[in-house]
This record gives sequence, C-alpha cells and structure tokens, in this order.
Amino acid sequence: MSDNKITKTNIVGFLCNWCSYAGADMTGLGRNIYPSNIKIIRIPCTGRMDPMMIIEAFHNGADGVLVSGCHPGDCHYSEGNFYWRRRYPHLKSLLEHFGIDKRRFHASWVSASEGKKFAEVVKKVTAEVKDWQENG
Amino acid sequence: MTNIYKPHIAKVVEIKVETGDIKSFKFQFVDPAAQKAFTWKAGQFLILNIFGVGEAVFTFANPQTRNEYIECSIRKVGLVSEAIHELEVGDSVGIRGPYGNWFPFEKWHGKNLLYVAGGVGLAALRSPIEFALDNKQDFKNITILYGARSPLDLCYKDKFSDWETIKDTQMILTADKGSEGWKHKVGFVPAVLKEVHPSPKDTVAIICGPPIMIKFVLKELLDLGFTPEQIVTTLEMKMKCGLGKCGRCNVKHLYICKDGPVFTYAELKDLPDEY
Amino acid sequence: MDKELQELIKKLLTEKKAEWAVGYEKSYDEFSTSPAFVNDPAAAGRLLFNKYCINNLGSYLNKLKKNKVAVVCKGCDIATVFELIREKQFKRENVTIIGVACEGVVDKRTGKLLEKCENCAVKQPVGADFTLGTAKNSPKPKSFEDVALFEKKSSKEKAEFWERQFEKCIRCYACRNVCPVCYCPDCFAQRSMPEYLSKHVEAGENKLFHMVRMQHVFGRCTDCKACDTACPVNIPLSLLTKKLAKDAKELFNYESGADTDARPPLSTYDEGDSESDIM
Amino acid sequence: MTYLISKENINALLTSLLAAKTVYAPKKDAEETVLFGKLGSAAEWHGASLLTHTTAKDKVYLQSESLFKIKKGKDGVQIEEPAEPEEIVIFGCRPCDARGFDVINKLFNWSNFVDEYYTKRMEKTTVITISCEKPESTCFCTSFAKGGPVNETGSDLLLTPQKDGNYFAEAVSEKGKKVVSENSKLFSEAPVNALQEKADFKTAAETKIVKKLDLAAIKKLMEPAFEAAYWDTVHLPCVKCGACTYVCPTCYCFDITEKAFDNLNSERVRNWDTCMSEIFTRMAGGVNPRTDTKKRFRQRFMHKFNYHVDNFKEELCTGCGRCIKACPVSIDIRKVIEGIK
Repeated sequence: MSDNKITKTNIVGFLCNWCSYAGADMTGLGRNIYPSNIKIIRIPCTGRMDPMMIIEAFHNGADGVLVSGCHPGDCHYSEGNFYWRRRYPHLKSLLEHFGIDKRRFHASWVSASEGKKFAEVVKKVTAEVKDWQENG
Repeated sequence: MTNIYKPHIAKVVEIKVETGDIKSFKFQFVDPAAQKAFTWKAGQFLILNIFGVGEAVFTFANPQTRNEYIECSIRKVGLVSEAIHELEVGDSVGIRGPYGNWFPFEKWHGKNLLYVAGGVGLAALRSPIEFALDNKQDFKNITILYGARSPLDLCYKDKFSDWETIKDTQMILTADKGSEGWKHKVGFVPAVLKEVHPSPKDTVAIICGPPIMIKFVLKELLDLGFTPEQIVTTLEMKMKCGLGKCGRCNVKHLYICKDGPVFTYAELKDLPDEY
Repeated sequence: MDKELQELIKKLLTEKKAEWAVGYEKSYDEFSTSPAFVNDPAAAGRLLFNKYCINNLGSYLNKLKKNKVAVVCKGCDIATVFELIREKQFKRENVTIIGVACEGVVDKRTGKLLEKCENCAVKQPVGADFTLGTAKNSPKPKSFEDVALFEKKSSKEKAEFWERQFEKCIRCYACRNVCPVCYCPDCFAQRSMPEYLSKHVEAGENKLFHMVRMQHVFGRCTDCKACDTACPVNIPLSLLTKKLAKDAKELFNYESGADTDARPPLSTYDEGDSESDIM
Repeated sequence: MTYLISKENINALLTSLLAAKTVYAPKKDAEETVLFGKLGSAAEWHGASLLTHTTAKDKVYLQSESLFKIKKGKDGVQIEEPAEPEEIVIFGCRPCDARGFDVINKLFNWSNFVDEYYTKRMEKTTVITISCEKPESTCFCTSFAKGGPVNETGSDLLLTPQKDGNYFAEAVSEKGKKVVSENSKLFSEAPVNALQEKADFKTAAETKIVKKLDLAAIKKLMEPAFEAAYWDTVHLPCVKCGACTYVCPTCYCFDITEKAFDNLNSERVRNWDTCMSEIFTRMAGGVNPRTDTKKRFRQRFMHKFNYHVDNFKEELCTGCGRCIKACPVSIDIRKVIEGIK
C-alpha cells in the first residue's frame, strides 16, 4: 500500500469458532459498537491458524490482521491456543523483519461472554493500523 | 502478424453427461465466419481457454465432416477440466487451434480399419471413426472394439447404434466387469482382441486408451501379425502452447504438439520412453 | 587431510559400512568444488577437502535415505544431519558422519570468507563418528550484530530493502532446493489446486514465496547458509535465516540441530509461555 | 561498415541513446550483483566487460509476459492485447549473449508459427555488444561454429576495445548502421590497423579460454547414450533447481498461466519454465513421463546438444558458462557432456 491517499482500512479477523466468534456475536447483542473495517473469517481454533494464511492475507492487500481465540486454559481442544501463543510472537517478529509493521498484526483472547472486550480490541487494532497508515 | 496465442471466442451450445466424470460439450464460435473458416482434420487437437482459469489441450471429438460446431469430451482431472465441468450452456470460452498432425486417411483408401479404444480414449478416436464412416465408400470393413471399466464408464453409448447401421461396420463392446443387463462381452480389451482375431491383411489398427491397455494391445496386434507400420496411435503429453515452442512435449528431436500427436508404432519404437 | 579422507572412505566402502559416500571433488577450476558421490572404493581418490567446499552435504541424505551413507561434514553441517535425524528423515545408524576440521569456507562468488565462519564455534567438529584434522574454535560466540542492526530500521525501510532484493529474484528455487530442511515432495509453491503462489515472477509474488518459506523452516533451519550461497543473484537470504536463529534463541531458547531428541519450538508449548503482546 | 569511437565518446553515445530510448546495460548493486538494468544516466553503466549474473534475454523474452487481458461482461468476453513494445537498446552485452538472441529467434519463428510477442520486441531491440576481453574459467564460446569473443552473430553493433582504450565499431545490421548514422559525430573513420588490432584482441582473448569441446563428436556419442549407465550417477549432485536454465541465454521453455484479478478480469501470462522442475511434464491427473530426477537432468543436456541440433543445425548453447557459475553445486556442463562415452 504505497500510495499516499488512504481510502480504506481493511482488517482481516480470524476468530476461533468457540470463543471469539461467539464473543463477536455477543458484541452485537450487547449493542457495543466497533469499527466496520474488520472482515471476519471463522476458524476452528487458533491452533489451526496456518501462518501461511496470514501471510497470504497481507500479500493480498490486507492492512491489518487480528487473530483471536479462547483464553489460555479455555481452549475447546484443550491446547490449540497454547500452540498459537508460540506461533504469534515468532510470526510477528518475522513479518516485521520483512517490513510488515508490527502495528498491523495483532492477537487477542476474547471469550464468548466478552462482547465488550471484542469491541475494544477491534477499536484498538483499527487505531493501530490507521496510525501506521497515516504516520508510516 | 497474427497473435498465435489469442483464442476465438465461442459459446457452449450443448452439454451432455457421458459418464460419471466425462462430459461432452458442443461449442460454436460467436463469429459465424470464423466458425466457417475454422477447419481441422481428424487427429488434430485444440486448446480450450476457460477465462479466469487457464487453458488446456483437448482433441476434437467430431470430424471435419460435421463441422457446424466443435465438440470435445472432457474428463474431470485437473484445474482447467474441473472448471470446464462447471460450464453451463451459453457460457463463453476461448478456442485456438487446430494443432498437430492428423490420421493419414488418404493413405488408407481401400483398407480395413480396426479401431481399438479404452475408456475416455474413445474421445480421441470418435473423430477418426466418424470421419471414416462419413467416407465409408473409401474404406472396406470398419471394426470398432471398445472397452471400459464398467458399462457405466462407456462414452457415446447413444452413437453406437448409428455407427453399427452403416454397411460393413462392426461394433464390439466389452467391460472389465459386467453388470445386470449387459449383453456384450466381459473382459479386458487385449483379451477380447485376441478372441476376435482380426486379420492383419490390408488392415490399419488405430488405438487409443490408457498406457497399460496400449501396451498389451500392441503385443496382441504384433502377435496377430500386424507390422509396426500398420499400427497407429495418438499420444497424450503435457502441452502448453501447441506451437512447438514451450518445450515441454519435447521427446528426442520431436515436439509432440507439432510432429504428433499421431504416430505409427514404427515411429514410436525409436523414441525413448518419455511420453 | 585429503589422503586420510580418501583412505577412510575407501575403508568404509570396502567394509560395507557404507554403500555410498558423499564428499567433495574439484569442479571447474581450483576455486570451486562439487559434491561427489562415490560407491566404488577405487574412486575414493577423487575426494578432497579445502576451503572451497561450501556445500552442505547433509542435504543429500534425504535423497539416499534408504542407503547406508558416509557423509563428509564440516562442523556446521553436522547440525543439519542432527536436525534431519530429529525430523526422523533417516536413522542415525545408517549415517556415518565424517567430520572435517575447517578453518572456514570461501564464497566462490566473492572470494571472501563466509560471515558465519568468522565466529565459528565448531571449526573442530562435534558429534562426528570420525574426525579428521584439528582446528581451533573461535572464542567469540556467534554474532547477531548485522540482524540487530537491520531490526533497528523502520518497517518502511525494511520493506523497501526487500522489495529491491525480490525484484532481482528469478524464482529458480535454488534456495529451496539446496535447503536441507526444504524437502516437502509437493512444495506449496508448485501446487495448482489451490494455487498459493502464482507462477508470475514479480517482486510481490517472490516476496510471498520467501516469507512462506522462511516461516516453514523456522525452528528447523540451522542457519547453514546453503540458500544464501546458492542464490544466483546474491539475495542476502542469510539476513533472514539468521533472524530465524536469533528469534528461536531469544523467544524460545532453542537452537536447531543441537539435540536429536528436542521438540522444535512450534510443535510444543509451555503453559507459562509469555503473552505480553496479546490483548 | 567499420568505424572508430573513442572511449570518451562511448559515454556520449550512451547519453544520446538514452535521450530517445530505454537503454539496458550492466549495472552493479549493493550486493555486487551485476544485472542488465534500466540506465538512468551513462554514469550508471558498470563499464568493465563482465559476465553479468543473468542474461539480457529477459529484456526481449520477458520472464513473465502478459499475453492479453480478459474482461468478461454483459456483452461477452473482450480480449485486450497489450500495447506495442517500446524501442530498447541492450548495451554492453557479451558476444555470447548477443548470439543467444540469434538462437532463440529461430525457435520463435519456426513451424509456421511466428511468436509476435517475441518477434516484435526483437525488431525494436538494438543490441550493442562489446567484445569479450576477459573470458572466465567457465567460458567455452569458441567451441561453437558461430561463437568466440569477437563474434558478431546476433549483434547490431559490435565494439571491440583497442589498446589505446578506444573502440573499433562494426555496424553489423541495419539497426547498427542507424545507430552510427544518428550519432555520426561520435564516430570517426576506422584506422588502417584496426582489423589487425581486432585479430590480436581475438587471439589474446581466445588463449584465456581453457576449454574447447568437439561438439560434433559429442553429439555422435550422445545419440546412442540415452540409456547409458552414466546418467544414473552423474545427476546425483544436481538439486533440480532452475538456476541453470533461468540464467541461460538460450533456454526458452515456458508455461502459460492465468492470473485472475476478480471474477470478471484476468490476465493470460507467459512465464519462463524449467525442464528441471518436477511439474514441468506432469499432466493433470498426475501422470508424469519424467518423474525421475535423472530423466530431467538428461533431458537438459540431450535437448541442448543433441535434439536441438537435429532441428536447427546448431546447439542450444552459446558457451557463456553462466549455468556453471550459477549452479549451487558447481555442475560443469562441459564436464557432463564430455563424460558421455
């Protein structure tokens, strides 16, 4: 995204089916407002999150990526998010090395009941991505 | 200069399901003049473009004597063929060609023709079969031996009765495994060929099918007394351009797309085993 | 050392301790060597070892995994062999590691000593079945200075740097094909259904390839520099592989190829793992 | 037509060419990679007569070339062909590179099919070659009938350095003559001893080429050697990357793929391909006549020095030696074909 005029902010959200996806639902039910920049893709578990899909998302023009799953200890498959918790810092560091700013890639834990938190997370991610877009 | 990679735009006019994974498509050019100018000879092939997906090589299923449309029978195996199977009547495709050499029918006047086909291999032989039937006066007896894994896997079932009614034409059908109501032969093509025992005298054998069938049919034919010059086949090879340029169908000094795909067994014997 | 090496391999082949021996031989001039495959004891005389023996022969073990193989390894190459054993690509007992003491190898393109050889702690090989020659290890540890310096750049500068590098990339896949741990029989880069990577060669697609490859070898790459030295257009891939080594060390205190029983960092976890950056 | 151009005027010639056309010449970057790059000014030209890392082939036969764009709409499918290519100059390539164009020109024009993408681009390309002063240990151009450090095949203008640093210029084609006539002020009459100097230059350069192969004899040996046990072991070091074929001035194999932008728009693209790749001959459905790495390795040499000679009466090789240098495991093409018994 090299052109200076920023028209859109596209964020891809990979949400785990059991917690964060339900949490995003809860956000709507609780009438919490969050930026519409995020496009949500449901995944079975953050442990299933293939780093290649994140790289592809950036390659295909995503400005930001958020991966969100269950809190540690609450994984539906007991340990999926523990694996993700290792993949995330490594991938973030590697992407940063390739020039994909660390403000563009985030992870969060959002449980099915944390609708409010999900809205906060999306707001924060959007603000970070916009900060990168505007201030470089 | 004309752009040799640019296809003619054509539309799907008819789709017919042949077997579980084979469909036949009839295409007609959007430009009727181009359709008229587009002529080919039995044995040649074309390159079909599915816009947004890519292009792939297929043989003509209909002969030049029935050229008001272009027909192809396509088995679902890869990226492009899968997209073709999704096509509906009225969809646009691109066609470029024709490419390659053809069956030398002019050399075969006054001879018997023996066609041996297996599975989807009949798609490549339908064009030469129908060409010969349309010019039956030039040839003596025509025998068509066709086999598939099961009766359900036979292509062009509706054509057989038309073909058989033509004078001195014989159809022999076989299935590796029969099923209820199957009145024809049961067994592999080479075994049936041995049983039928055609005479090599004044006969040309034209074969197409899976490699394993070709291997054993060749052996039978040679045992029956056919010479390598009397056996003709058409090769399948990965091709991209059809123009003798992209290099992938290169075997020895030949480019299968340009110097083939029709070869006599005598010619093939000299080629290394890389096709 | 050459004489000693030839005698040893001759002996191993004669005694059927190995069916194949993989070593080095002279190539087109005195500054170049090629991998040599020897199965006839009489042909062992071709083999040699010198500072131009840059290839990592460990990568050939995947090809000969059904055979008993003797392989000539510099100290650094032994990490590759161990990593492949850890990945269960072949059995330890089928491999005879012939360690050769090494004072560093020279890049045939520049004539300079490889950067990794400057602070090398395995000039004298460790873990080999036979060791030939002696060399003095560097007292200084491996330096990550260049990576650290690059990390200080802004993400924009980094992106521009890689853009310029990947514009040069011709996607010959030399980096992937020489890589000992890139042995997938059906690499994502050549799949057509689905097509992860287009065959179109341009900086963006090339970058995608390298990003995914680097991610795939994280925690497995031994930073052997085979890809870096293989590149026909001198893309500094070392800057990436070294980053992987640095991250593995800093994030997970892990070093590839050090232990044949280890679990690589991404295929295990610890309940106490840090999560400072997760919201 | 022969002339003289002084070393000072070479830069003036470059500046003059740059004013009218895109000029590609060897450029060196921070990683010491020397590639044919677009020149911004004459000063960017990396003067020394070097073997660039990749050839100038990709300036005429693009590594990824858009054949046409496809737009699907209500009124059917529109095929949009690309704009006409621009005029370019390839400056400062070696004779072996220039001859590469001569070799692939034939291929792109044979069998009744003229490839207009390549041909149009070639027509608009002027090749200005500098005779090769420093052959390397990998060079073997003198093994070819039309090869050699001062050979003009494929060039439009051939510049041969003289002892005093000036260049002896030979306009080989109409395009070459046009360069001279449009810049006539920069060229002067060739001195009488110029041809003698060129002959001396040639002798000096040729003595640096250590290997000369008898390619006719090798071809005779290759024909029956297809099944030879030699191939079983000689391919073992090869890692089957495509470096050798992508840096080659004569390798031409390609693939045609489609790049979809969205449901309605796509682009048909021609990409270089390599016979070393496993998927090169793999058919949809998985059948592959050359699965074996040995078969692919053999195909490359057979094609270059045997099959291509049958069709075109010349080898698919110019002896530039780049494949030897680019090979990650230093496989020497000369050694491989010489070893055939």
